[in-house]
Amino acid sequence: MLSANTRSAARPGEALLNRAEPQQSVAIVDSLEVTFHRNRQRLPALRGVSLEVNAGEILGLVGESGSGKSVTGMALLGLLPRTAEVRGSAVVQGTDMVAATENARREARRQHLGAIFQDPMTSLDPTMTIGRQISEAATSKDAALELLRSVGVPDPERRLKAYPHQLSGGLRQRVMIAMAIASQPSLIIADEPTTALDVSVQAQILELLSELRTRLGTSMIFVTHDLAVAAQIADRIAVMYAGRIAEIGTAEQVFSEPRHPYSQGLLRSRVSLRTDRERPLATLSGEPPLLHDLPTGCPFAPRCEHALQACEEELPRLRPVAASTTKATSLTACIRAEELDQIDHEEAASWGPVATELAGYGNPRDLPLVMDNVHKSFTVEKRFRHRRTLKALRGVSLRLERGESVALVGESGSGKSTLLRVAVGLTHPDDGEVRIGEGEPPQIVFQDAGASMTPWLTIGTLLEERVSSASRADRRTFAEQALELVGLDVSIAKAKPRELSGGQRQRAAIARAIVKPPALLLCDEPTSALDVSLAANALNLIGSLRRRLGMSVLFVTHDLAAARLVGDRIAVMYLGRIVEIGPADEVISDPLHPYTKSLIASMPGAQRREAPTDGEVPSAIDVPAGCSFRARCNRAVSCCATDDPTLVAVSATQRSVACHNPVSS
Amino acid sequence: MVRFIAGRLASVIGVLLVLSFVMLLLQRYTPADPVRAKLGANANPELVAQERARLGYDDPLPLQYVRYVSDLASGDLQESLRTRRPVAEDIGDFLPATAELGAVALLFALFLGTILGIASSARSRGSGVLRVVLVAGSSVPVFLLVLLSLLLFYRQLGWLPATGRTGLRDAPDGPTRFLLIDSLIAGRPDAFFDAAHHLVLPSICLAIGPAVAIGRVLRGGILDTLELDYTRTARSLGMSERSVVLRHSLRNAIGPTLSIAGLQVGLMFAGIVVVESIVAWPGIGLYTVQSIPRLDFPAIAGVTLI
Amino acid sequence: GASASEDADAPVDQGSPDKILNVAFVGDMQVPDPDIFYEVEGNLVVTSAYEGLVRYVPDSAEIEPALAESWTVSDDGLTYTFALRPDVSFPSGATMDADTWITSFQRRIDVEGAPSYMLADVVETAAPDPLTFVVTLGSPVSAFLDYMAAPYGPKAVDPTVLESEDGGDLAQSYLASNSAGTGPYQISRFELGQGYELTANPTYWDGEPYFTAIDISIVPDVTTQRLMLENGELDMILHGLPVADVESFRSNPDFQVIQFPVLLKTAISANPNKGMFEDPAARAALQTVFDKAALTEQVYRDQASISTQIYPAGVLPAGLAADAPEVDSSALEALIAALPDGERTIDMAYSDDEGGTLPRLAEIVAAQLGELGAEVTVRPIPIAQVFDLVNDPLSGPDLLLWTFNPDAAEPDGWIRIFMNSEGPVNFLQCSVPEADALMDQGLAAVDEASIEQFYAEAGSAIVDSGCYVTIADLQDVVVARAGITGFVHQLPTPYTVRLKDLREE
Amino acid sequence: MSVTLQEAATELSATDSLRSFWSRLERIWAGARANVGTSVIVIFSIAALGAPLIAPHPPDAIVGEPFLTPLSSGALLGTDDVGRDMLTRILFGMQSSWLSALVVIASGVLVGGIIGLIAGAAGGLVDSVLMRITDTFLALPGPVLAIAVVAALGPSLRNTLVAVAVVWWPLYARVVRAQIRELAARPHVEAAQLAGASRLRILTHHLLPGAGPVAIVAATLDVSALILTLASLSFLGLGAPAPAPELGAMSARGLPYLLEFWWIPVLPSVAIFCLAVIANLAGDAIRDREAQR
Ligand SMILES: Nc1ncnc2c1ncn2[C@@H]1O[C@H](COP(=O)(O)OP(=O)(O)OP(=O)(O)O)[C@@H](O)[C@H]1O
Ligand SMILES: Nc1ncnc2c1ncn2[C@@H]1O[C@H](COP(=O)(O)OP(=O)(O)OP(=O)(O)O)[C@@H](O)[C@H]1O
Ligand SMILES: [Mg+2]
Ligand SMILES: [Mg+2]
Repeated sequence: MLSANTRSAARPGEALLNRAEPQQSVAIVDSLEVTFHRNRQRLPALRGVSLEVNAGEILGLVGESGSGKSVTGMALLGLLPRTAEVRGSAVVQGTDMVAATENARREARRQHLGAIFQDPMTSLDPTMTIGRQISEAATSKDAALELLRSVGVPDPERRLKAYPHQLSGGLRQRVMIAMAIASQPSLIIADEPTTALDVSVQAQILELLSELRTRLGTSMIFVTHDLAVAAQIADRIAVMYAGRIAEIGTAEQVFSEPRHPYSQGLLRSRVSLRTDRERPLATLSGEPPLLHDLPTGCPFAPRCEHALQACEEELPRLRPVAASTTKATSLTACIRAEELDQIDHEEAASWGPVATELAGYGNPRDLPLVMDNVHKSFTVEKRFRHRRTLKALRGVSLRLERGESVALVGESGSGKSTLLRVAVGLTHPDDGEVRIGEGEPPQIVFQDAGASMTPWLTIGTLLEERVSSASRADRRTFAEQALELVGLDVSIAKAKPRELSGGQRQRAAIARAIVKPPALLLCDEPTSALDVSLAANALNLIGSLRRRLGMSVLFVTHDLAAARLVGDRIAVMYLGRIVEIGPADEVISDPLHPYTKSLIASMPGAQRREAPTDGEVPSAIDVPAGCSFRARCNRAVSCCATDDPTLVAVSATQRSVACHNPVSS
Repeated sequence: MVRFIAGRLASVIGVLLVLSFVMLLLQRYTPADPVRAKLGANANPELVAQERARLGYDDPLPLQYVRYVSDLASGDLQESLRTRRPVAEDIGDFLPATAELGAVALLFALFLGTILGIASSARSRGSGVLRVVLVAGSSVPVFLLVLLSLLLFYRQLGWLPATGRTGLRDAPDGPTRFLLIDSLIAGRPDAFFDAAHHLVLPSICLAIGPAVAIGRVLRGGILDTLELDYTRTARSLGMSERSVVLRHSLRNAIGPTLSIAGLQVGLMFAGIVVVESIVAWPGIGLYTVQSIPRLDFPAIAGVTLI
Repeated sequence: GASASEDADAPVDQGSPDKILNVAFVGDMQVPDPDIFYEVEGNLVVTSAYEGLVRYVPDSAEIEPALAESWTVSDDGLTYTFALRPDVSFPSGATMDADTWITSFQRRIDVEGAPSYMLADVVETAAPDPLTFVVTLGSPVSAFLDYMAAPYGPKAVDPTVLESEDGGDLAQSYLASNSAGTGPYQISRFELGQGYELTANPTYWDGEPYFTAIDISIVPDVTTQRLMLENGELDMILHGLPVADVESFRSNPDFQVIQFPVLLKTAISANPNKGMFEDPAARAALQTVFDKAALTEQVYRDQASISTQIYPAGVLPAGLAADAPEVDSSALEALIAALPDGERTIDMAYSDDEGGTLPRLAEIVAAQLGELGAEVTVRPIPIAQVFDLVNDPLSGPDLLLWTFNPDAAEPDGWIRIFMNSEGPVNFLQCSVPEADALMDQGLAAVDEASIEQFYAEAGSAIVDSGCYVTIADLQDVVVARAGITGFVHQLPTPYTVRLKDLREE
Repeated sequence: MSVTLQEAATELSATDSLRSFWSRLERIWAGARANVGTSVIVIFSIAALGAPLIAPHPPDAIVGEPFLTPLSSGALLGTDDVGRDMLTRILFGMQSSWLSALVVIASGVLVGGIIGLIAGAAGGLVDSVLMRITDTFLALPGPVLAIAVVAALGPSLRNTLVAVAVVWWPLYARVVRAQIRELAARPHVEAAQLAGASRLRILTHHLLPGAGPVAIVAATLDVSALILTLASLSFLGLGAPAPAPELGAMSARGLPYLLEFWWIPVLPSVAIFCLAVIANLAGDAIRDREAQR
């Protein structure tokens, strides 16, 4: 069992459970129902949600996409679109944000509420300076400066005059937070405030939020789809499913001993640094129900392995269920919550060996990919000033063995996608060499499967395009085979991308890549846009396909846990460089590069031995001389400032590292 | 910056070169005799031949072109066949009136369009009526619109003057040749109000079409931005819907709107020509209209190049 | 003030004795330089600012004294002696004398403007004494005195101004926006596109004009002009009002409609070089097709008279050079019926200058021909292209509908330019050698009777060619505010009344 | 026996294909109905084409006295200054105005679309050269060029349309290019490239269809602007010459009659008004529908 409670900040009362003392609560949501209408269909987004937020408490709201987390948040802010049909109440400090007049709600927002949203770039007006935007919340310039200082924005005077695009993602999110706390609100709605951020920045922001909570005593509803993140910051967690609360309890209890089969499934399909690499991930089968076509009974029943006849007949109510080990009581909406402990979970069979009959090879002795000292720069035009070069790749060398899977990790902007694009020839390197094995050219599975498919063409057309030289009938067979391989129904060939669910879309994208299996499959964060359960499915699918078809895989991700799971080896990138590469488990358990080490430390739910790294990835335009990580490194030595370390093999291991002062185990 | 300007300049010069060539071709292959039109029916053939030679109409085309372009380079647009004055000078005389009318019309268009855009995106009261009035107004041929407005506001109500830029004989003819500005410079409020009074009808008639286009783009832009995250941020800070629209949506929707407005300036010209000839506005449109039947090519070419 | 402007913003100085007459042009006039100006719109300005040696008696082809008190012509028709009026001076103070005329004639020749053709045969000018001006021609020109009386004829131009404003271009730039004549008015403001202002010449030899100033604005749209007239912003409209609008003013007691005969003729030319009317029989048949009376009534109501002569009415005595056939459309109908399919097309064009009536007339004519079985298409030709037709009649239309005016109230200026084989505006190139010879004889003739005789015969020869169907003689129609009187009009000056004679009750 | 079987089979397939034909028709109809804007335009185009069938007289025929007021017997909307039936001429005028607008817009969309597509897809030098050219044309004051062209070539509806078409396409080139650029930046183009699609196929299958909707929206919203521009040009004597029943020209030529015989200029303008409003509404409807997607 992981311990979620590793924060140094004390919780304001261990006794806080699912029910707060009435006088202490800052917000009470009661039987909230929200229905949208689209295309003459009713979409019940919330179906009777009740919860309370106590003073000074952080309530985590967890669930898959579409489960109603944001709608709950927006209802509390009183910002649901006018077209929404709302019943029930959402009272914040005495104002019912459902029924009150527009003016009253606005007043409540101004005085009692703050909000932080997912994407700090789009959440700030691009045409206004930070100063002007903050002044909409703060009373004076001094107050604005003070606010910026309190959220840890360095050099606030200068930042006041900056425009949002001139700030890094982390700083922008800090500005958002400053605006949210400007009025000293009693409740902050934070809707996935760290989802768009890199792990290290995410860790910093989480730190800041809990620090602010202790400092200001503000309550917070923290929306996230990552159970681990919620467990790390929240006091209590509510798990939502299809517009209802499936389970609500203390963070520790929900994270370590969930009672609802859905919470359990979520937890199990979550990839962590300890997940068993030898076998497929446990997954939740199926996908969340469509809102316009909800089952009458328990919405989770169709996906639930424990479902009974009764589950399908009646909506289960939230009821207290005691947890066996933590002795905590949670409210769970499952009629079989107590029995579930007794049921054993079958472990999946371990992966088979990688196929030896290698796919897509012209010459069986070819290596699928060899990159040697590849450089790639982009010129970015700065208006009215001289052009500047952005060094996206700064001398990358990488070899993939046949059938091997390498995971490429790194924070945003480190050059991962560029590396992939150079590898398949979509971009030409400025310098260095790229060699690809003969035969079927490599294919990429993109991050956003929807965007990678031409919206107005059918899946069938897109698949058949891969084999355009074949006869019509053959093309069809190829396409159908591919669909079967990824576990999709053949009828999907007639659908257009937007008619598919997210999971189906990602499968179709994978099917497109393997209509003719290439020797090398490149995956650019194929799971980062997917929900936990779908991501697990996709990881399993890629894992099994590459083994069955004998493909080599270069798997790009910013999630170390996924990297460890997929990659035989892990390569860590920083500012256009591979700074460390080695066998997956070794890199994770025994990182050599300080950057790798800090990445691991930043992982949510990690047992943190040291604080996450300060600062953010510097701009690839002005790469500092010497080691590019130097400024953030706590092991920097004098030669780091002048000598740029190169990737050197560590003797007697399969590992290489680019560091003057590597972490010694 | 220098590069940018140089590039723009190069493209403008390219445009002028191509355009002047096209103009010359048109002029050359027109089945018409502008010299005869200029000299009149009774002019004897020698005189016509002489005049043709003087104007260089008999020279080979490339030579004419080179001459035209070199004249152009020195700011010379040849002489109008009709007014017998240098076209550049004519344009200098006529352009300010048009520019003033166009500028005021554009301001009206922006103003009306902005109101329309904001009102119809915020669905505020009266926006429907405004929209119907403007869309209806913009769907009537502009010549009829002007005449009907004249019938109403000039003949029936007597509120607005019918023709010209000013009713004053001693209107200031100051440095900018924009009556509104000149009368302010000259400290003549009476002249200012008189000029404004004369501007109202033609400029509003001109503005309606562009206003609807602007309003439509602006509405789209505002509706788009209202869906955006930063307007949600503003609302979450307790801003009223109106200040959200005014402070955030409008700012961000205004960019594409202005570029539409820019395009409208080009489209407005046909309207300007029509309106000027109806309300006798002494501008470039009137000048053009008069040049057409006489095939005064230097004049038409000059206007086109401007 | 005479201006009844209701424009509240325009301060009308009630106390001053200014009497301002407001009129409008539909477009800018050409330059008001008397030696260049050669258009219809603008006659009002030039004939008010400048005067010639002689002028026409109102509504007549008779010539009466102007700056010359009297004149004599030598028997050989080569020498003209003008006795000048002694009391005439220019606004600059310079007096008008024979030297004035020598410089004025010379200037006209040197400027080489369109109207310089009138002096093409002058070989010598002389001033035996200050009040005697002698012109000697190389060969007799029977129309010469008419040239002197014509609106575009030579005018007295102030020699002192010509000298001080010479500017190397014979003062052309100066006279492009100023005047230097002896007329009752001077140009005091000339702004293209905006308007012109004439102010009374206080030293005018024939008494001060009643109106102290004439304000001419440029209002291209006649409907706008009409609104302005109704609102009192204009005192009169000199041309361009639709026929029906004139009729409605006629019944309005606040306004008056005055009509004058004028040398302005509407006719159809048939193209003898191509198409259906290459056949003389078809041309002859065409001449009898139209019921001119009905056409005139339909298009012009009573604002025109039926054309009965090939010349504009008033140039020759009635009955001469007659063009008044019996109406009979059967001949053309039969001819058309006999034509093979595909050759019954008629391409009819009209000169697109006047706007108002020609398109309508064209459409009616086209409809009538259509009823005879022809397939008629109608198109306008811009005026500049009409002038180009001469160069290539084969590309021209089968029928051309036009309205034009001669420069003077004499026959030669009409028949020679429009109908001579060499005529610069013989649009469809109809050549009648017999008529050419007759008009040459007419120009060279000296006595009144034989001149008339030659031109009458030339005209008849033209009529016989069948190339022309004259339709109507238009009238000048002036709509003015009731109360204005003293309308005086000369035959060859359309759209113009004598400003000096206007008064107000 | 076998013969009858075969017959049955053919019959079956015949009804089958009939059924599929019907279902296809139904689908087309449903699509058109959903697509209010497009269907209005289609209906109008059909009505315009059908003018000769609906109109009571030939367009140039003189049917009675000139200047008959509307609601006179024999001339529902009165007669014009020559005595032709106003109703007939307005119907024919709608035809010519509507079709003119469609022709100019179609040619504009075609030319602009191709140029925008090439520029947007090619990028780089080709793009900047093509866009310079486009901007050049865009910078031309359209009406003035029309004036110059028509002044040179003579007034005829065709010349006017040519002149207007010359300056009308750049807008679409811009719109299409912008859209193509946006699409080209989407991963789906690279995905298609990797999937082995040829350049041409990428152009025609993966880029072009995406630019269709914006071009169509722009085009429908332009119909009214175009009809009004043509009317303005007619006022300046640059439109269809005299007898041609073209709404703008009829209204402009009848303008001097405004005060005496109002219906001669006003009724054609009312028709223009209707066309413009319909085109506007259709454009708005299509745009809103596109926006909803
Ligand atoms: N304005 C709206 N109109 C129609 N449907 C809406 C609207 N807003 C939300 N929904 C629907 O309500 C459901 C719940 O949406 P919500 O945004 O709360 O999901 P979420 O849990 O926040 O998911 P995510 O993780 O994707 O943000 C979704 O199915 C969504 O499509
Ligand atoms: N076409 C381009 N033009 C200019 N800059 C580019 C281009 N493509 C990538 N870059 C820049 O190169 C750097 C590396 O980009 P890349 O997309 O490879 O990063 P990444 O590691 O994939 O990041 P992410 O996790 O955000 O996808 C970034 O700073 C990016 O802005
Ligand atoms: Mg959400
Ligand atoms: Mg990337």
